[in-house]
Amino acid sequence: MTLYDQLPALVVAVLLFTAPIAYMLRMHGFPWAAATAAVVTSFIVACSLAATAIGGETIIYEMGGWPAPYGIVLHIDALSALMAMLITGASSAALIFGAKSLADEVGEETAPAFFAAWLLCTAGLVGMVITGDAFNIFVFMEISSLSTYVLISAGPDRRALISTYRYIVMGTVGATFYLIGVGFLYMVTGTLNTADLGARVGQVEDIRLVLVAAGFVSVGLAVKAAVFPLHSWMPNAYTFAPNAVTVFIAAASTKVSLYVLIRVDYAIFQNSIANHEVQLTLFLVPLGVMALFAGSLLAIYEKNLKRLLAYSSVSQIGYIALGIAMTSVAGLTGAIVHMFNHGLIKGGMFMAVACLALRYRTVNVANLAGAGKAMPWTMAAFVMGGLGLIGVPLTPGFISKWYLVLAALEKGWLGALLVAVILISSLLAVIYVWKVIEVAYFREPRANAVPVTEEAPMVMLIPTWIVVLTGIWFALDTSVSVGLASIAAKTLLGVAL
Amino acid sequence: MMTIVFSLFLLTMLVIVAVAILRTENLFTAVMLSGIFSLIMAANFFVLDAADVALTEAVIGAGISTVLFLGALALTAEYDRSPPVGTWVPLLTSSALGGVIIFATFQAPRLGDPSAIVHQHVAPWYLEKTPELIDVPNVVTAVLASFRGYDTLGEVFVVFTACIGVMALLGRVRPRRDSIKEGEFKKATDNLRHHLIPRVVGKMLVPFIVLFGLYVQFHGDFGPGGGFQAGALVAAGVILYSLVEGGVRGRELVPEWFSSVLVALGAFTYTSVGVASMLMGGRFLDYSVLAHDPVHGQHLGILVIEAGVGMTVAGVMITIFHAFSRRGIR
Amino acid sequence: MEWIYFVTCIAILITMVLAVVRGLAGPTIFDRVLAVNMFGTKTVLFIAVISFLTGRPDFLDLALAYALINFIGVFAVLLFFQSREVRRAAEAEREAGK
Amino acid sequence: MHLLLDILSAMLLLSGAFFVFVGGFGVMRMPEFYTRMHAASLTDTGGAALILFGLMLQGGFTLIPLKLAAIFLFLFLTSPTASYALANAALLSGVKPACRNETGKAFPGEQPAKPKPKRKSASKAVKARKSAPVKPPAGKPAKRPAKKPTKKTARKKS
Repeated sequence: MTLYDQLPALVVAVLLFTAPIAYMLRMHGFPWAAATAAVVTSFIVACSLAATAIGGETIIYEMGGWPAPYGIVLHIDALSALMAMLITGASSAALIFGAKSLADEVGEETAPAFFAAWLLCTAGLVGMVITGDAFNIFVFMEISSLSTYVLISAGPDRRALISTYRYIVMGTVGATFYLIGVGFLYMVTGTLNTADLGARVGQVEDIRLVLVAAGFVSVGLAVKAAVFPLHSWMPNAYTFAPNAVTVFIAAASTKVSLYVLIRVDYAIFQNSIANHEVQLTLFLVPLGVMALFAGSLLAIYEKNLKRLLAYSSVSQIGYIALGIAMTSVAGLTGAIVHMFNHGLIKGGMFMAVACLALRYRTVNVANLAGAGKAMPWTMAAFVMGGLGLIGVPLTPGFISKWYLVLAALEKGWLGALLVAVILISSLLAVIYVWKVIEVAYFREPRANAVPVTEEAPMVMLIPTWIVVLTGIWFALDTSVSVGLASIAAKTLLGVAL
Repeated sequence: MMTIVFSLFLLTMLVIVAVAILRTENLFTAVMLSGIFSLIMAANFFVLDAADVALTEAVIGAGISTVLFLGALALTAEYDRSPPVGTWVPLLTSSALGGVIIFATFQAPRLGDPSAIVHQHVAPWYLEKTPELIDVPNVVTAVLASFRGYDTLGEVFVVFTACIGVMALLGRVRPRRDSIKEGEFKKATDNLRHHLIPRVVGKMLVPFIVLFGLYVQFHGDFGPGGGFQAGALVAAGVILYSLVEGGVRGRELVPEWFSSVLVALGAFTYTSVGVASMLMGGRFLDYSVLAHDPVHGQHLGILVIEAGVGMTVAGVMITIFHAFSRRGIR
Repeated sequence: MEWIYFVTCIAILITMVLAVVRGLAGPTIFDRVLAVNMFGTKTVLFIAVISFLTGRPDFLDLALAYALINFIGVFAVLLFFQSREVRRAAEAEREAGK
Repeated sequence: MHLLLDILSAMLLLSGAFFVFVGGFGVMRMPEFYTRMHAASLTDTGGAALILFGLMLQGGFTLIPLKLAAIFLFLFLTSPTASYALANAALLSGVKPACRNETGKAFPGEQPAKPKPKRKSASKAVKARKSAPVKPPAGKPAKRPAKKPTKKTARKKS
């Protein structure tokens, strides 16, 4: 076996191998360095996997050497490669970016545990996207959720604990629902391998159990993905987590649940349940539309910048849900590209917020007056991200919304309505982004406020701008993101490449 | 038939106890009832022939979790103060969910029906191939440790993560300051040394528990058991010692740094086996390449990873217990 | 022999029910602890008998594990109340001192 | 010989089952905590011993009787110890054995054994609590005063 053959396992194995080491060796600065090295290695491996997958190839790696329905296989196609790239990329960017701020917020004593949890979180998320086994998804979902709780509760504010508690409750409910669904599927098919499930579910005569399973799995994943009425755990979790953690989980964590939703609904249920498109549309379109409006409106009235961005994530997840619900190549491509692009945009914006928080010691919008002058580069990065959220051309947000609109137009009058909804919510995004810009650029700082004159340090600014520029690059050259996404969409829908 | 009668009997009790746990406001009562709950559950697993699960449930559910619950209870109030309002929506939701599940299971195959699909697809393969490929009598061990070894690796890391999480929570809040001088307080509340009978009997049984744990660890290929159960048993021995002799002496026996390193070391051992099999030219976690003979390699791999699992589980239980007992309450 | 095992099993199960009733009814928390402890012993016996009934005596390992583990919880209960009483006494002394 | 063994073990099993059941019945029907514990702890050991001996006769010359003997030994050690610990915990937190004299009037049970000097404060607490019962947290109507010694309940039942 050459190294090339081992790449799929390496993505996760590197992280899982390093996590205990980072936990055990309590030297100064070592946990961070080990974590960064492992995550960056994993990112490089994921990129090379993506390079293979862009040719439309699916890699199957048999764990332990046991063949598919008996053992566990890794299943890497365009979609998983794209997601693996996003997760490991976001994780490395956040780690490098957060080198200093994490050292401040976490402290020497808890650093080994924290960075081990970080590695485990990355490993859990990557493990979920590359595996080809429905139960294995649950195992790695547990790893990622538990470690996310640790990461969030490391926040300096005591309220981090309460928001972690909320997240634990909701996350456990979501994961349990998923497990119940998988249990039912196992009961009617006798297999856990996703490909095998997709084939065997179609042969089940009485589909009552399959329907219930589909319901449980979809609702459970919707909770984990913070689709609108089930989003209540998210804003506080984002707000009180350490800043670098927010960057990471905002960019990667909810997207993975959406990924699993796509994977399960399209690869398992699509071929086997009659009218599954209709059910999916009925389930996700109302939720998506509600999410678009509610998320934007809540963001408009929000005063805390981190929570504002969290509500904006709620609305952006609405776009993805809409794209998934359309069951067309364009819609699915739009959804997948938006998962990727939104990860980039939100990651960059939260990085900018972390820079602001470093200097202003607060993330209340009202206190950021004058930030445009004091921290021009940071605010410029924030504005670039904001434009991306709105969907202005030449930003990554435009690409994905373009595909969503294209997909909606295929759907007749309902589609026209959806286009209108997308446009209105973009306008709402203008409002909440403008709210921040107005304060930062056009309002004089209060007299009694401590004046901020210094720009964020270079170690934070440079990663921020790298992420922002990567976003712009993906807006100009869409061959990687859209290329992978359209291959993924075609594969999932069974259309010839 | 008999299985169904016993199972129904036990499950009815289970439901009654579960409802009682929900209804009680006294947390101590809830802890005790959940002890009964796990005992019923374990007996039921046993009736259904799932001996490995029953052993786990017995050791962890009935033995250790009561101790840990009491440790947590010592840190909080004894009464549940959740507001009585707003119980309707959750009640309706969960009844609806229960209804849906029951509705769905009308179509499920009957209990123990050999023609059920579950028993037709992968299970026969496991039963048929295990003697030839892995050659251990306990097929459950073969499936857990080798065929689905990647899942078990994941579960070990779940345990590791949970340990980090618990330590993050318990290590965070400062121990409550008490007016009594630290030493005197510790002496009076930390141990059962002045109770002669528990002291003698407890200390007498510690070696037997640890010995039995080792037996379960290395006998897992042949009978019910394996790393998870063995780790929990060894931890139970240490916990018993700490209860009798006091947390201070317990931490002298197994220092905190040691138990927390043990958790990581177990997970590390498991992953190392995977990496070693990669380096020796196989897939990740493919134990066949570890020795010249594939079956022998499987034996070796299973032995090592079970040891890793045992280390992690024992470490995590002891770490959590120490974290509770150090909080100045015990 | 079969039916004797069966009768014994039923007797143990009924005793389990009685223990559960005591556990639910209380009235003191110690009654509940008593119920748990008794239930544990009955589980040991139940497993021992049923492993003969189903002809799988190798499962006696489980009963052995139960017999070894079951009483640890009661020790924890004793320690719990002991430390609580000591703390209360200390608080009472402190209040009396004021 | 075989038949004889069968009969013997059947007798042992059935009498064990009877003991166990009687113990359960006692736990169910006895008036207060210490009497219940008495019923439970006696039959836990006695009934268990009978049943395990009955099974042992059926095991033949294998490892099984040895395992059963080990179970018996451990139960024999742990069960009374657990009872001791439990009774001690109950006594410590102020549950008194309810006794009565000929007039039917209850009188308080004996004081706990002379405390060692080490545990002075603990026994003081017991005395203190007798005079000033601990209230459950405010705002919580103690529907089931599970925490409090229940002399009253016990008296009513008997």
